[in-house]
Amino acid sequence: MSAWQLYALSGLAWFGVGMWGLFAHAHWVRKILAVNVAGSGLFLVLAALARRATTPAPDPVPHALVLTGIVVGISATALALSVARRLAEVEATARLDEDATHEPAAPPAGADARAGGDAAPPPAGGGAPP
Amino acid sequence: MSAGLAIDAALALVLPVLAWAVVATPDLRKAIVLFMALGLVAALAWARLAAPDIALVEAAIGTGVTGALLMSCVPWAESLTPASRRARADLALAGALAVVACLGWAIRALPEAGPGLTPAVLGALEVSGVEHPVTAVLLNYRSYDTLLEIVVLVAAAIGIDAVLPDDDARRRLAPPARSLVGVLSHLLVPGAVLVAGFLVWKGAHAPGGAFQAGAVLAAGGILLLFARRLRPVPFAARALRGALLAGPLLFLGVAVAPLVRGGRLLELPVAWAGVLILAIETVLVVTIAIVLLMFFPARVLASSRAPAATVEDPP
Amino acid sequence: MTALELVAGALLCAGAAFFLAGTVGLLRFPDVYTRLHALTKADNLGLGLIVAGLALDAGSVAEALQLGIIWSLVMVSSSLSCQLVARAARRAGVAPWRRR
Amino acid sequence: MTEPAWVAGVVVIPLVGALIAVLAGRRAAPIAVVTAVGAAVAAAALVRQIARDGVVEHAVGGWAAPLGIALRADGLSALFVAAVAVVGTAAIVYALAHPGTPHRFHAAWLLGWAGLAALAVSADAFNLYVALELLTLAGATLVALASEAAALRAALRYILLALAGSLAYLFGVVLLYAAHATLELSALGAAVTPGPVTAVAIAAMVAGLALKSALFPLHGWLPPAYAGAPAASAVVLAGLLGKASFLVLVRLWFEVVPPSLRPDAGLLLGVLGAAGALWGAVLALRQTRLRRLLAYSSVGQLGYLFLVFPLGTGPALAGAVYLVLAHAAAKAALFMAAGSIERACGSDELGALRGLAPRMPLTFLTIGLAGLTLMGLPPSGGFVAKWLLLGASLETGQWWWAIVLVVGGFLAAAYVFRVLRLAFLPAAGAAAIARAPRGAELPALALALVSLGLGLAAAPPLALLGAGP
Repeated sequence: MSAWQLYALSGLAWFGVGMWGLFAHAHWVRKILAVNVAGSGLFLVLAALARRATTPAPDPVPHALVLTGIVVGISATALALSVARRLAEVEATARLDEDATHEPAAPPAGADARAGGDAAPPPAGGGAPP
Repeated sequence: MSAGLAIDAALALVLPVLAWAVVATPDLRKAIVLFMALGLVAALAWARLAAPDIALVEAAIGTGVTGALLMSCVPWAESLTPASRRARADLALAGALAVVACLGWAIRALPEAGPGLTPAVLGALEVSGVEHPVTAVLLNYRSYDTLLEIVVLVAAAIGIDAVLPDDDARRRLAPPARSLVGVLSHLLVPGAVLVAGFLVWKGAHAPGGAFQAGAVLAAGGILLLFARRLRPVPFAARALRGALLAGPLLFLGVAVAPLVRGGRLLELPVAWAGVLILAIETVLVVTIAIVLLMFFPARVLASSRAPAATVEDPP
Repeated sequence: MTALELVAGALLCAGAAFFLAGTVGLLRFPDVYTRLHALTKADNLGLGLIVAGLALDAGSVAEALQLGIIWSLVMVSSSLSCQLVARAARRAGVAPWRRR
Repeated sequence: MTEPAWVAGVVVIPLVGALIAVLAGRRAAPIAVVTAVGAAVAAAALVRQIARDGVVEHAVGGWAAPLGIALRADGLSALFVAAVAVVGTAAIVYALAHPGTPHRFHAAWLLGWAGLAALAVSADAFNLYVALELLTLAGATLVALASEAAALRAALRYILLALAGSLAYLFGVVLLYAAHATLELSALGAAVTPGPVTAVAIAAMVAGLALKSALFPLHGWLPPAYAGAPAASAVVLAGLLGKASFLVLVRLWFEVVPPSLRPDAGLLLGVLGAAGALWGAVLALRQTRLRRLLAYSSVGQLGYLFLVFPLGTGPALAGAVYLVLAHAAAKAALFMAAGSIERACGSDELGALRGLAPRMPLTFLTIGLAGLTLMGLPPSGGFVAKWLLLGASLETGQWWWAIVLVVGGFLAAAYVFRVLRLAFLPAAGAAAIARAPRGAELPALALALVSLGLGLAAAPPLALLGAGP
């Protein structure tokens, strides 16, 4: 059981935990967190396999691949989190409109939707964002 | 050597357990803190695997920027309706175990010693214009991957701008207040800029490079953003977009130039390779820093209660 | 084992002891404020000792200075973040622990 | 001056166009048009070059294969790049004419275009991973441009499942690299020997790509994404981006997977594809909204594509690739038509279609012509593709795939005529409709005619495919 196999199997377990989290959780942000965990696990496996090189220095190509992978990973994560944030705002605005329709007499008393209801509700139809 | 193996064994054991803790903790805030801890322990593992480049990027981007990004999501995360009504935890567990078993079987079946491409990389190192093999792979042998990866970063920036247009959120930011984060930024940001420059320069002959430097620069920027010293520049501002696209456009220019003379895409002339790589990396640092900063749009700062803001943010 | 290595070893052990103390403090102290004490003070000093020990047998003076910079950066950020966490806890209404 | 390296130009032109479109911000439309024309010229030149000298190789950075990244353009990649150019240009014209399209569509779509071109000509396993991720981000942005809750949820599901698929694919790449120290596809194909590493790596890559191309049990994310996205986004998503993972799977299957693994794995993919074809068609029949009907039709048509794996190379591969081209044009035309209808009468409920044909003749002519390809009726491109697949299944004695093709064709006819029947019924009340802009209906008709043209002038493209693997 050489050092690289230790890390490779550890990274594999880490990847498995991340994949489990992605499909087991129902909450969007937990799923995004789990995908990040899975990605890091996979990169550990890749770097561990690079350590099998008989030369003192490990194989540099997998290192470059891991660097590329981490940057690609955070780009996808950032976009996913932004979409989730926008979804939270749209849902909060929808909830506000619902409250407004239920008690038309009393305007929603300073219902500061915690998720920042500051965004002007998107204009109906068309789908052009504000 | 057994002491080294003991450390490796300990790290190899801690990582999956910590990963399980991150994924299984019910409280989101605690999960994110554990995620950052996981990233830092992973940086240790990278160091043990003689991968200093990855340790730097993992700590800076994988833990720092991703952690800050996730933490900025906590205020609105609870209000999000879940994706599916019943989480299929048991089915997912069975699936994950099966996948891990198969992949583990394959990993065990891999030959013990695999030279990989080390001889080829080291063999062509003198012609690559840099001494550090990872930088040579990233910006000369496989520079086409890096070019596409920078385009992926720009795609993320566009996506975030499309999804979270920073229209009115910017005007309602609290005025910069004398705050502790302000003091922290005064002390750390000059250092961050210095380290970023140092990392870019060092990238040619030692672990370092555009990604690590971009992440450190972005960390300084994030600190300024949260200290209200830096007003988030809207994506609509042409200057920001110009600075953002300078890196990819220069990279593309260098890539296309040889095509005109009948050479091949991204074929760096040997004499100029070192200078070109340094020029590309320097401009890429700005691009990477801007994109990483754009992951924190104005509306994130407007609504998240920055702990140090003495005056309450207007709702 | 030259005298230098002996001193370095001693410093490293002392640093490790302080880290251990900080961790035990984290586990045993009742509320967030006392835990912050344990973490910020013990660990910072522990790190200082470890950095001193490493600097002694570091290859060159430049390396030792870099280790010093690391320690100063950690001190700045940990002390300020400790203050921020304490303020955030105070704002969230966490009452400091009192002996009943 | 030697022939310019079109195989690189095909990728670089959309890349430069996309970056300048980002720079232009709100005035991205003219830049998008210029880039589309430039990329179309490059695609045509590449097709001519491939037709003349067969497979074109290009070592990026001047480094030989194991160290550097190899670009390779064969018949399949040239035709797909041409399809991307045709459908992409029509989509940009449609986006300009369709008032509802957000201005950020152009930059996002040009990035997707560059991703598709990079994917079509790349012969490096990790480079394909980066191209797939670029497509994931561009596609998710295209879906998320509509800021309704449904579209945002669809975009989130799209990103997460695409990431899971990419990670599975990447794990396969990691294992193959660890075993053979090369990332170049044909070198991998030569070095690969049946064994645990190969079997697991191929299984991981195939599973990841199947998830990303919405193969039957894993297709849940596709209908909400295509139905929720803005009209112009749905056109490029359904027409082109949906095919990218399948193309990578085809390249992987016929260049890396050892022949001993192909029969049984191929049978599994074939069965799932057949189930997807029938399930997609049945669900399309039961939809009440036009765009969801078309989305499930896409799931169905993708099922036919997966029949290529049990049928093997030769005519079956040519048939599958031809179906990719014909379906790209037809499905893009149908989604354009759906967008125009949605624009005209405010919703794409099938009920609203009643008696619409006389008032929107061009749109329903488009639906009719494009429907031919879905049904696989002569003289459409769909017919040629299904004819080749039918022939291959009978030749290789696997007659059951032929039954799936025929039954699928009937079901497709059912849901196409369901739409057309509604449109030609006498209108109950003369509800006022906003005139769909002529500019939006013409590109749709043009694409429908292209899918028809693929049927009539089938010889040259098929010859080009003959030149392929």
